[in-house]
Amino acid sequence: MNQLIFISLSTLTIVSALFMVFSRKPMYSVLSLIFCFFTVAGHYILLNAQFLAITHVIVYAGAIMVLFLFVVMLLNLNTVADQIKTMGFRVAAMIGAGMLFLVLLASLKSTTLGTFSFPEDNGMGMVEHVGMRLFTDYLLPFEISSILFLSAMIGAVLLAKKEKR
Amino acid sequence: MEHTTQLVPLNWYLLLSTFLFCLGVMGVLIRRNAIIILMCIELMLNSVNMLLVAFSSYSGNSDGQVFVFFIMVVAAAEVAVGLALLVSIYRNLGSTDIDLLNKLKW
Amino acid sequence: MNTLIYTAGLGMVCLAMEILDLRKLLVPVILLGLAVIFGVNLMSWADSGPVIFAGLDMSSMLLVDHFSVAFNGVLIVAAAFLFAMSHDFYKDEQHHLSDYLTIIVFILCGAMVLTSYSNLVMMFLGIEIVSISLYILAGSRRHDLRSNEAGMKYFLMGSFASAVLLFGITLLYGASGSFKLTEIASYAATYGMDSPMFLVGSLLVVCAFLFKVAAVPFHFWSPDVYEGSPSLVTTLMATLVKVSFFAAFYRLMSSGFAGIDPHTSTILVIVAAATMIVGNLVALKQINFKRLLAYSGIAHAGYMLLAILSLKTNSASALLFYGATYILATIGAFAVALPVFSSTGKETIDAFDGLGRKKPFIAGMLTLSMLSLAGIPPLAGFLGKYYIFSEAIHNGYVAITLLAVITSIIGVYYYFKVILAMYTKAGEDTEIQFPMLYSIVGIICVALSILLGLWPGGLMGLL
Amino acid sequence: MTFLGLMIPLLPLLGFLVNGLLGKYLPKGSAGWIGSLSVLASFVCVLLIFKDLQAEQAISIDVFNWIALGDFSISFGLWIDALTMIMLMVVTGVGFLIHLYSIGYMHGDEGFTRFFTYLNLFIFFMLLLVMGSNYLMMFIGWEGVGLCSYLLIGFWYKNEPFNDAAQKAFVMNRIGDLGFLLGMFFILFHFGTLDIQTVEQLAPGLASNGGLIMIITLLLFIGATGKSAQLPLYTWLPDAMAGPTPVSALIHAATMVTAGIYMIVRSNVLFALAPDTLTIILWVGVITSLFAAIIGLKQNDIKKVLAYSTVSQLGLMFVALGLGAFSSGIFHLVTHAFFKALLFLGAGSVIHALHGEQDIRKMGGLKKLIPITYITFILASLAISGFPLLSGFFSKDEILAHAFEQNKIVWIVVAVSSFLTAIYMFRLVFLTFFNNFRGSDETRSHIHESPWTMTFPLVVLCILAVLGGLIGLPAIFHVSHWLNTYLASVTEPSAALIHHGDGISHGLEIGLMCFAGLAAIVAIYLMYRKYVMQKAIPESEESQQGFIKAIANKFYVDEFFENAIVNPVFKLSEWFGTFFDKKIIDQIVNRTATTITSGGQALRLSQGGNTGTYVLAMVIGIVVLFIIRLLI
Repeated sequence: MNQLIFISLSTLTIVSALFMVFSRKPMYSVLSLIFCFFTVAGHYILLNAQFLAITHVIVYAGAIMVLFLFVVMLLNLNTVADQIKTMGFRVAAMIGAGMLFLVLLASLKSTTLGTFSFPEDNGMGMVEHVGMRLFTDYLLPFEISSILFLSAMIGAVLLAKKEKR
Repeated sequence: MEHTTQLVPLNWYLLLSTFLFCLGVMGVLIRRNAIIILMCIELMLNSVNMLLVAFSSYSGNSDGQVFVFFIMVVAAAEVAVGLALLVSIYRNLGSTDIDLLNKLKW
Repeated sequence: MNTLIYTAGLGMVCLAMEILDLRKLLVPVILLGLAVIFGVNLMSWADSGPVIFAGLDMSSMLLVDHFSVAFNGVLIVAAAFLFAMSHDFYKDEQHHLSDYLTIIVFILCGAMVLTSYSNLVMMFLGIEIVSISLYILAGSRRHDLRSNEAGMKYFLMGSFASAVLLFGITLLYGASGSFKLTEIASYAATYGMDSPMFLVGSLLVVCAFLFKVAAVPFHFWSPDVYEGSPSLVTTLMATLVKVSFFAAFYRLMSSGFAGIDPHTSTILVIVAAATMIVGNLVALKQINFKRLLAYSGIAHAGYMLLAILSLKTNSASALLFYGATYILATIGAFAVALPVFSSTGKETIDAFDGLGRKKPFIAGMLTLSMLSLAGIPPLAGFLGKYYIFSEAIHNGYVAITLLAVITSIIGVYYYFKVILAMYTKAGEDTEIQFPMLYSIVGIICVALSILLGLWPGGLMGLL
Repeated sequence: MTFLGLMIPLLPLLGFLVNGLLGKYLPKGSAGWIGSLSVLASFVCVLLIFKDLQAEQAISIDVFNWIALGDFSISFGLWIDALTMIMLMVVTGVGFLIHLYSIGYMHGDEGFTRFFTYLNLFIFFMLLLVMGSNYLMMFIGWEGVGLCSYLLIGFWYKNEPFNDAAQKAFVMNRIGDLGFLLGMFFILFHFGTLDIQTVEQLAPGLASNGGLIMIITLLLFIGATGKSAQLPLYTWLPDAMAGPTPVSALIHAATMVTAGIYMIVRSNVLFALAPDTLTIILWVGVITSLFAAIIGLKQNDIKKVLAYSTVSQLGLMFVALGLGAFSSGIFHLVTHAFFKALLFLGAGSVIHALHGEQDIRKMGGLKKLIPITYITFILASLAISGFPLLSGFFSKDEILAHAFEQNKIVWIVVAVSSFLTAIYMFRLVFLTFFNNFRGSDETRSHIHESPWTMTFPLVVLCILAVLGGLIGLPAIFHVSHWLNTYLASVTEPSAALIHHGDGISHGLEIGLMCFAGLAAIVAIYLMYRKYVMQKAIPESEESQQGFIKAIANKFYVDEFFENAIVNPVFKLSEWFGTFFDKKIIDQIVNRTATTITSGGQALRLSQGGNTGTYVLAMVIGIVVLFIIRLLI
């Protein structure tokens, strides 16, 4: 049962990802990536990471992808199809990425991880538990990430704000 | 009861993530539109996230899940900065094609 | 720990000053703040207690040890030089001054995280704070397409490298079940060589670091980004950021991977060799000064990789010494180059033509900085090289050290190109404006280069 | 005495700092005097030390402990012993005279202050080189003099790109430096110290490790060939003549180029332990001395002749070292510094008088117009040619005697090259000073003797060039050889290691001396016939035929001489000069340089500016690293 769910969900993930990568229209890419992210959220639920799944949907599908969509619309990229690279380069790129995949597989193939059942809901993925971890053990990185946000915020404003002249 | 059907090898997640990661790599390589490249990088990050969660559930250790939050934080910041850069380039160049960005070379 | 908190606080102060419209005071206040932070940092040298943050023990996240304190000290000094130069560099961009300076302060925060992390989460956050802020700064000349291009290229490749880094971290986590360096190290010591996930993960993380420090074949971003970025940002990337990444790399290898296994060492030897060769050879043909220093930075990364290879002996102080001398020489060079660029409007080597006649003193500073980069005794750069090379030989890396000696001899040629341009060519009669702060920074850097070259005592063997 | 020792290098440094930093604010022209007086003061310090220091004594000044790393430490130290004293006297003494001369020579040049700044810096580094107590200190000086040398060669370059010649000089010196640096590394890791005295003491203990010592000495010798312009790294020296003439005198004749010889004598025990290296040194020296002498025969630029002559004489010094006669090498170094500096300064005086003309075909008849220059120049030429009883006669004879004793073939070749020395020197002298002036009348009317600041050094150097031989009178004069005795404390440890013959008998020695003196006189006479009596002028290559015809109807002896010896030799000279020198050596060096730079260029083009390509390179890089990892 779980295997079936996993396989069907994964198929959806892979297909939508493929569509995202190969679609010539930016708009389609964005939409298929959003779909892809939803399937990833499905995986999270399967893996008992409920809070993460919700956050994922909110942050990725809700915020990040909307931002993408917004930019695509703003820059009017939805009307024109993308230029593609030369044939030679695309072949080289596919070989390169394919090689990477093969090499990673070859290196990882002897991994002995075994199988596992999706665990009983032990509350690990619930907001209480994750929140506790985040505000005790991970308090410092949590605070430090605010620096990152501040910096990114200043930067985004600095870069994208229209100059008053 | 359904013990046998519940088994999903962790290797499958490893395989799926590796595949998605390499797909993202390929996307970065073959696309010319900076937005799509950015999206492909997001795909790579998501494949990583998924693997982290899988490892986390597998070992019953929630560190992996917490890390995913930090990755999300960083991804959001990255996207904000990236899109801001993109807009500023679009204003100057009228395009988001990265192959047109080759003034700096040699 | 306090060092980091105070630095972050300094960033907040900068933002507050923007609101209060106190831009004029910004640079002095930051310099003052850095002086305080330097003092705080010094005090934590003797303090080896656990890191307490908000009443919680954060030692598994951040570890303040001699290594981090020493590197933080160097980084704070480097940052102080950069801020001093920023006063004149951003003269025409007053309305954005506080933005730029705040971001640089945050980069310093990120760099401090990188020198003292004890958890991969912190390492990742440190890298991203530094990188994302740099993407912004690289592209900060919004109306200059070259700056845009630099920002975009750096951003795309940097994010790609971050993804690789994350994949590596994930596999490390999958193998060892933890993000803590200590646990990873004990895992590595027990099973490291037999676990494919661990091996793949560590190699991916190493690749990501090689990208960040601009080692061949992951160096391609650096010349383009260095050239296109505003010159002060180039200085920042070439000095503070590069050294902090090396510190992080060293920390990861020494306390995360429990030393260096023979496979990784072979790979690093190959990469270091390629880096030295490519960096030095390509630099021979450069005409743009910033690009030249980018390749010089690549070559120096090759030498610094030797320190990472030499983990068996305690090569941290060699790395520290080398990093410090490299920072001093590079900032010294840029302190001369920045005003020359803005006066002549050129960023090529021939911008320096005739500087030896027009401004002998300034030209002398650049000459000494170049000689230090080239590794000519008795300047500090020579001792740095000597120190790292001797560590490498003690670790048995004879062939690569010989290659390093040979390439560094080749490298002298392009540094001399700059010197000869100043002394043996007559340039145009453009008046070179040389603001006071630049000369002060230059003088201090060059004086320290000479002092460290003659009396290395304090810094050598510190760790 | 420690204080005086410290002042020796510090005074020129002070001069450099004053001129370099305050030059703008000082009255015009004072830079020359500041520069000269600082070197003079340094010379006085040297003399004061010399007065008190016994030959076998040495002063060791550890300024401070420089590098302390693990087991070994390197001190920032100076070392003054007999050998250092000799070098110090040459460097500061001749250096002062050349500084003084430059005041007149560079008068009115826009870079007057800059010139003296560089010159003082050069003296400082040269002093560090000879006083350094360890190889690292020597290396500092070594690099420093190199830097000053480039700055001074390029002194008059304006907007021309720094051309092939300078690049060549640079590349050749880099190869040399690489040798030195690697040699130093090997010393450090096998002796555990860089202190020269310690290494010299430890070396015999490591004698069983002959291969290692041979590698070290060979690497050091490569360093020496670069600095001292020996085959195959010599062609930069003639090109370095582009610099102002006092520079050629100071750097490219008297001091810097002898650094290689100094370095080998300094480490004489090390070299004595590697007989194979000594043999290599011997033959490199022999070939270089002959080769450069032959090329010198056909040069028409007054400074180029002197440059090739310098190369040849340096070769002779290496012959002495190769024979294990270290003090003879130093003896010739000293006398050579006197007469070659004098020759260059004289040439400078000629060039000064002719407003920059350097082509000897356009000179002639200058002896009455610039008499002081003429007299000093001719005495220097006699000295270098080995005219009896002048300084060069004794120093050369000593080397010849050693050669005769050990290897007759070497003796023959060296004798031939010293015969050729007399030939090209007197070809130069007669073409320059005799007969009638061949330049334009306008130039002639402006010819005048140089000011006293220029002639005074000429006279002093001339006295030294004539009497310099007194420091090394051979035993047949029934006096002790002062220099040998003085240097004994330095060379003694190695003397035991080298097998010397029993020495040659006094009769034979007198015979050899007479032979050499006679050869010089014959050469001078031959040149006198050709260039003064027959008024021959070297023509450009096309009219060579006519030139041969013009002298065909002279004495049979002449004809024979011309056709059988002079023409072939001159042809050979031309061939060496154009073909070997320019085609082979330069080509090899330039090829190496271009191969390296074109490698750089090719790699540079891989940086095409396309982000996609960069990322692809990264991906491939990761893949390759993984494959390496999987395979090993």
